[in-house]
Amino acid sequence: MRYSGFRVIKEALLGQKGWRPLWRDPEPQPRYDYVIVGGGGHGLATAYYLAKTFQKSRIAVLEKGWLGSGNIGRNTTIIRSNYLLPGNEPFYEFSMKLWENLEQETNFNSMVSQRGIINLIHTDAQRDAYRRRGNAMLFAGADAQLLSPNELREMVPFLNYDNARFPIKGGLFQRRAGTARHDGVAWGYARGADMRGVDIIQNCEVTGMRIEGGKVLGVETSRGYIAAGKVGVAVAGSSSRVMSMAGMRLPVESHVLQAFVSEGLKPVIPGVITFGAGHFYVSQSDKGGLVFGGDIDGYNSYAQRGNLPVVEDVLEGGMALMPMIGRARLLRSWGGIMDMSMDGSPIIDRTSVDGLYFNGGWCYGGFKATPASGFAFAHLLATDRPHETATAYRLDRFARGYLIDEKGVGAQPNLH
Amino acid sequence: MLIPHPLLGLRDAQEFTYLGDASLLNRPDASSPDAAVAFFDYVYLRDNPAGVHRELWFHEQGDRSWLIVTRNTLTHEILNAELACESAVKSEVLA
Amino acid sequence: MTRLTGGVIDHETALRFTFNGKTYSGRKGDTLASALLANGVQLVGRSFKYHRPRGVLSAGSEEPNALVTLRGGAREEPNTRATVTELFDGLRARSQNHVGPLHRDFMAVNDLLSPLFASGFYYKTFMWPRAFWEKLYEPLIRHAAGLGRLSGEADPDAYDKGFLHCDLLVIGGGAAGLSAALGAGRAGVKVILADEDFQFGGRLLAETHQLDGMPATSWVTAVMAELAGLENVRVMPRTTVFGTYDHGIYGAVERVSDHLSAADGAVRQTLWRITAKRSILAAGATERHIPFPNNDRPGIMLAGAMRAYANRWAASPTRHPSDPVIIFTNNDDGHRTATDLLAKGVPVSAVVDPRSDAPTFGDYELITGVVDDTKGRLGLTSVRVTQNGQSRWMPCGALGVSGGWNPNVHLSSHHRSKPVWDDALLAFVPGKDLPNGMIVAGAAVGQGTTVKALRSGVEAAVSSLAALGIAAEPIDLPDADDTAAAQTAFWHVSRKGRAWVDFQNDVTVKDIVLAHQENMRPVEHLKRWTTLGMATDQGKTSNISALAVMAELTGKSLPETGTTIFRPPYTGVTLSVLGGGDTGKHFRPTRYTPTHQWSASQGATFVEVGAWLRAQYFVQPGETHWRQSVDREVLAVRSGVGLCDVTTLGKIDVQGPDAAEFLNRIYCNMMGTLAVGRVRYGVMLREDGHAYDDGTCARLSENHFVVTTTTANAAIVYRNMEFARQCLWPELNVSLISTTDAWAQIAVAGPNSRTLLSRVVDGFDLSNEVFPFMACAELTVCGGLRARLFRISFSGELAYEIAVPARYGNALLERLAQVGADLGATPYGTEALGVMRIEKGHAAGSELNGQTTAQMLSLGRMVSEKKDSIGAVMSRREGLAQDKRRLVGFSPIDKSEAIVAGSHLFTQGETRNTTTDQGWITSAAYSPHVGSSIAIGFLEEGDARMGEVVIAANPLEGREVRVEVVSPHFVDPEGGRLRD
Amino acid sequence: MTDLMAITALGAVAPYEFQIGGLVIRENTELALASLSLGRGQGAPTILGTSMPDVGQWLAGPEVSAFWTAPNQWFIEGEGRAHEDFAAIVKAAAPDCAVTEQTDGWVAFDVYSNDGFKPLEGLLEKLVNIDLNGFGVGTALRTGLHHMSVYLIRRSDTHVTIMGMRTFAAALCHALESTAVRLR
Repeated sequence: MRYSGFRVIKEALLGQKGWRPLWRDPEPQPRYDYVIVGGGGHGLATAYYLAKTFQKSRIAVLEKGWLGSGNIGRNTTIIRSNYLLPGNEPFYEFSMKLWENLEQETNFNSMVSQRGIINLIHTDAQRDAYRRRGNAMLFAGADAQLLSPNELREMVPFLNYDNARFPIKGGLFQRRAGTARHDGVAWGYARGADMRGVDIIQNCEVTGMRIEGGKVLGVETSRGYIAAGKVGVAVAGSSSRVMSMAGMRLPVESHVLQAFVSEGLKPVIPGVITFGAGHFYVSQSDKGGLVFGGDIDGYNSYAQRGNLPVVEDVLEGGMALMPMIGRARLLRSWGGIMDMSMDGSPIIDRTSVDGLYFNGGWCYGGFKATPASGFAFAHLLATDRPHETATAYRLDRFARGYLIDEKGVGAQPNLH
Repeated sequence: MLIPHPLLGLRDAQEFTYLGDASLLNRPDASSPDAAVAFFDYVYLRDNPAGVHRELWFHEQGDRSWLIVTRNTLTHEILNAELACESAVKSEVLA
Repeated sequence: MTRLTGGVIDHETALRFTFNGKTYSGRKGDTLASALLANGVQLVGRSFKYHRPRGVLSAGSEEPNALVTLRGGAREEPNTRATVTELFDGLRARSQNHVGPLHRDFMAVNDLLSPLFASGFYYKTFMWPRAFWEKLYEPLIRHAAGLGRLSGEADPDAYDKGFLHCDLLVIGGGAAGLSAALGAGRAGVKVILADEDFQFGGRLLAETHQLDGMPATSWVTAVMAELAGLENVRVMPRTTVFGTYDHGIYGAVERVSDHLSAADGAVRQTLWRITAKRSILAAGATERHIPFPNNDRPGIMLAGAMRAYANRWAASPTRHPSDPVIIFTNNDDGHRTATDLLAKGVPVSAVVDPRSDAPTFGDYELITGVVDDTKGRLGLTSVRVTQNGQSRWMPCGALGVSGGWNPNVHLSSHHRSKPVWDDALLAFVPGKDLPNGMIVAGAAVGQGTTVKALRSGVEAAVSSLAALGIAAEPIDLPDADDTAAAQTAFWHVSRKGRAWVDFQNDVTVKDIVLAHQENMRPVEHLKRWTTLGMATDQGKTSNISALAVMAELTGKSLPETGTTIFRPPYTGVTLSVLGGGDTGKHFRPTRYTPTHQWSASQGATFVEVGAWLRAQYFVQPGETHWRQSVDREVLAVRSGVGLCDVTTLGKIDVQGPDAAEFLNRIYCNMMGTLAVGRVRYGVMLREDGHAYDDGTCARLSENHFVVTTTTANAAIVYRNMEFARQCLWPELNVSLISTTDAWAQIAVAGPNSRTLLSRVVDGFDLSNEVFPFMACAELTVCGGLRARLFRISFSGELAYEIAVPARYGNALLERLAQVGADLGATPYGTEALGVMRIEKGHAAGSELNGQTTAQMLSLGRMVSEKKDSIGAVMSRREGLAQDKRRLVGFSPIDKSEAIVAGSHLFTQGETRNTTTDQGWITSAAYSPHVGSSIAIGFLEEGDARMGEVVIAANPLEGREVRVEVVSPHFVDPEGGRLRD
Repeated sequence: MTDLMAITALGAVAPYEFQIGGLVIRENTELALASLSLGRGQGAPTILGTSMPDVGQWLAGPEVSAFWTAPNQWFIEGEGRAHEDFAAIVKAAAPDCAVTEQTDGWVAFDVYSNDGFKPLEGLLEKLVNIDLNGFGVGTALRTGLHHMSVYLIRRSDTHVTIMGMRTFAAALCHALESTAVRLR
């Protein structure tokens, strides 16, 4: 079924009787060529591109809960490609280009909205660092703009310019960045994959891996054993748990990141704003809620909930930056579990087990990577070669010393 | 969270700075032939358990003791806390 | 007016307020909602999507409809629930989310188009043409979205935060909470009793039950009086406990002055972090409604709320006193509203109850059937009642609906404990694995009758205290006259037409049917697809009804269909109060250098450097551009002598017999061999082999070193050294303590520095022979002031750093400037410091950014092979050891051009992209010494490319400069000056 | 004696003093401080007649007082001795210990109540997240306050000393004063 405005009008007149399920609920087959573990954004996108772009079939996505229940369903929806390092920037720019065509690609309105992102500059040194980054973005084919204080004031007049502890001296602006409707992304990929024959199996938890002679044969699940030609794991947040079933330890820790939304308000904030001197970033959803977040709580956690100090830290930053939001109310907070990697950058690679592939370590930046991550992982699964924009995301880079450390804080995951 | 400091009793976790897995106590011998592998393991690889986790907290806004806290990462329940220096000395004696 | 008699309001004290510009009168003790109802105002707002007219639904914080914008100007407060807004004299409120007047909202056209706006419709359209999304469709959606509006002005009010510790926190001050607090309070433990309401009593205030033959309010008054007299009990009205956090920590907001006409600068709200050894959740229950067609009109209200308005606030729900009220209920409790209203003289024409065995409790018509349609666009006029297939329209001014009560389990499930279904109660109750130390009591755990609630509160208190090892005496409880209310499962009325489930977000039964049809069946998919439960009320009145409808569609039981996990906050929390109140300059503390006062008097401009405020440059008369000041300061240092406060560098005192060995392991280079009275430059690596800090280390005596860190890393180095001392090498006998703040340290740099210093030291020989480059000493200055002197140089000139106790720093700097006037003594700031270190090729924060190896800084040889040190092993990994980027200098070919930091480096003639990128400019400055712009930066194989011309490209600002690769030492590359 | 003029941590000539309600906040510029650490295997010394207090305690002695700061570490206080070389005096009394000058590392605000502990409690509960039930007379602890690190010493029922890092003095002073003002 193709979605369109015409169809919406037709169904409105016909009492909505014609809408079909977005996806099936198939019973698991005994064997697939490709088993993707994890029905989140990355897993679903991987399955979608495997089927669509790489023309593979006999693909299953196994999801422990309901599809999209992981971090794709609990994030702050920001998309951007404003990275510094050569290992990262081309990949995220590839992702941005996929975002820009996502609705047409999947025939599902994921509400990709390019309203821009501003990273605020508070010191001269920060301006130098952002100039380096902005130029790196341009050289990778992305867009970037250095905003003067006046340009910034014109664009976002409501910031605390005149009584700030850390003066606002400009910003690095990426116009093509913005937000997307997070659930819509998962649903668009899921529906697209399902239409191409991918079996999306919900409530199917992987409980073990069958590995013989260094080769993966299949996965044990809560719904029985499923044999697989290749197994791709995309379960960020639970990577260590799942990969330990294959006897692997990862350069990853799981941490909780809280995010917040305010009650609905008439539009006040145009794009995404990131406070460079505190832990705060914010955008406003199409429904009117201010969507914001800050730093991770900082301790290992699988609990999907955080604590008050970070709530206060985030709002201290928010109020310092834009005191006009003060009389709005916090509506809801939630916590997601992040795969915090040892250099702050992701991993998309084969593993030491033949036929077992790993995608993870996305830290708190996995959402924006969803299309490219899915595409690159599908590429790797289909061709056994890394996608050209993801060649740096090797698992052995830690042992060999080719780190992709954007923040320069070293092997301490909670600092990335 | 509240950290049960072995000397000072329950103290707010905000007084502490978190580091990570207590395996960081076991710094490998740099002179051994497999030092490169051992250090890679030490610096980068983590068990990252969903459950009981022994981890290092620094009482930075307090008595500046490094603590080993045993905490469940699924529930955040804290099972134990001890001074890292005592544990470090102990393991040395045992070794 | 539909004001009744009685209640717990003060009929004698009238309060004037305005709603949508019209002035009304309320009473002290009213909420805005009760005052509006008492004035016959039913229409108070519009729904989110369809802009349907809406009235007050509830009498509490679960309210989805009656959201208003309160106050005006910078104090304007959107989305405020009229049902919990305590009335004060002069209150101003207006309705939200309409275009044109409230009674004639132009956006109501959406209601006519509602078939187009079925759940999820926007995922299926607005995709063509692509460019129209951001330009047309989305702006339209965004414009329509949202409820209230922010004023756009900074919140002018004061906020506070604080921390409370107690043995027992009682959340909720109804029957269960009061008896729990009383039981625990009498036992002498530290108790906090918090309630979101401004009056304690909970539902006791809303009911007519008697306790020991007296009105329940009399008991409440007596209990509150006793609690007020107990030193160990803290009673906190207007305090919402909004979140349960780990280890017995609760977030709470106290609305300190929100209920006052003029706050007079008093704190508006306080954020309390409450640490409780035990807690009792006695948050009561929330009534649910029954979806039926057109169930959303103003005048349709929860039956329990209707009762509360009549009993507590003496307000009738109708517009006119003669308008008849009808009750639609599936349980006995709904009938109580009928009897209570009748007792207050409000006409009740019927109670409609689908139960065949429904009893009657009073003089009203009992209709065994359902309400299945309503009329009255801006306020209810009639309802259709269907009995045995026969329908009739009955005039009706207000309809009370009761579908049963849901325990308020929210705070018990913030740790992701799943509520469990209770078949008898037809509701979810708190599950297992409650937050540690929490007991749930009263209606929140289904013990809803007054007798049970009182008893369960006391039992919870006794159990809580027992867990603390304290025996509590049981307390006498009054007898209550209420009995449990019987009910039968009845979830919604299946009829043609839209039956609202979520009032605010306009989610109807049809939307749930459609979600089911489209396979959005898991409850989280249902919520996300339809936006059910996502409004400001977080589905408090809608979630269970929706689950029931979905359960019916899937043929599963309600608990199988699922529940939702509740997350903080319980109700909306003002962002300002979470921010703590310090929004401006006090957002973070500022550190001042010891010489701030004198510097300010000398025209210093200050700059934020981390937490510090440092002198950036000193503007002298006639200087109109900062470069003039900086150039003058640089030249003054290079030709005379300059003075700069460098206190911000971290200083760590390292003492003990093993101090030398300890520092050998901390620094990548040898430090243990340092002679007493000498200083050495050192680099520290992280364990991953990257350089993270550098500085000097001075040996004051055999067992006493002073480590200097960079400003940015002072705390981190100190922490890491403690880690090494306590965790890695506890066998080493060494102690550490920071002395950063204790000493004011001043750099005295330039060819005249020795002469200048000789004028302040107390007979200390500064000659090159006695006190050469990299010497240090403890001495006295200015007539006996103890000081430390280090002969080190960041500028490349003959230079010293002198440290004195911090309180004397300001005076010492002034003295040096005075006695050095003839030598050209000039204070300089961070800009000149930066220029000179670039001229000298010293790495600073832009180079030591955490991504750098010692090799890149051409300091690779410093990493000693003779010993182990932090990071040594990992620094030898292929990726680090073979990194060919080197820190080099750059000089523009056209000397008039400026090199800009952040430019990327490319080989001439090469295309420019990520793969051809050769490095970048880390730091750049105008060098008055060289007479042109200079820069340093990392370049691939930079050390082998001296003399090559490369491109420093800065397309971000549309600029590129041809630069020559040169040595990074632009001044005195041989280092003769600093050794003379 | 040097002829250089010392200034307070707030950059003033005279110590800060502020009075509101039942509270007086007074900067103590005359308090000398030195840290003392034991080497491995050393026993705690007695300094000028004051023995080293137990974990979390403050102890006043005949000439100096002391409070526990860390395992095997104390701060020794010399009231009215800020202008002496206090570290040298302490070092002389405990030559085997690591002693470090701390007088100018800290700013000390004495907060007094003229109405029992209640007003102090009201102030402290707005500033520090400690259980005041366990903060009896003779207690010393370190905690966070408005993103700063402070020592708190309960010297008597109505007297608490709050010590912060000297360069943060203005921010600490602001926190104390503005909180006290908001108590009203």
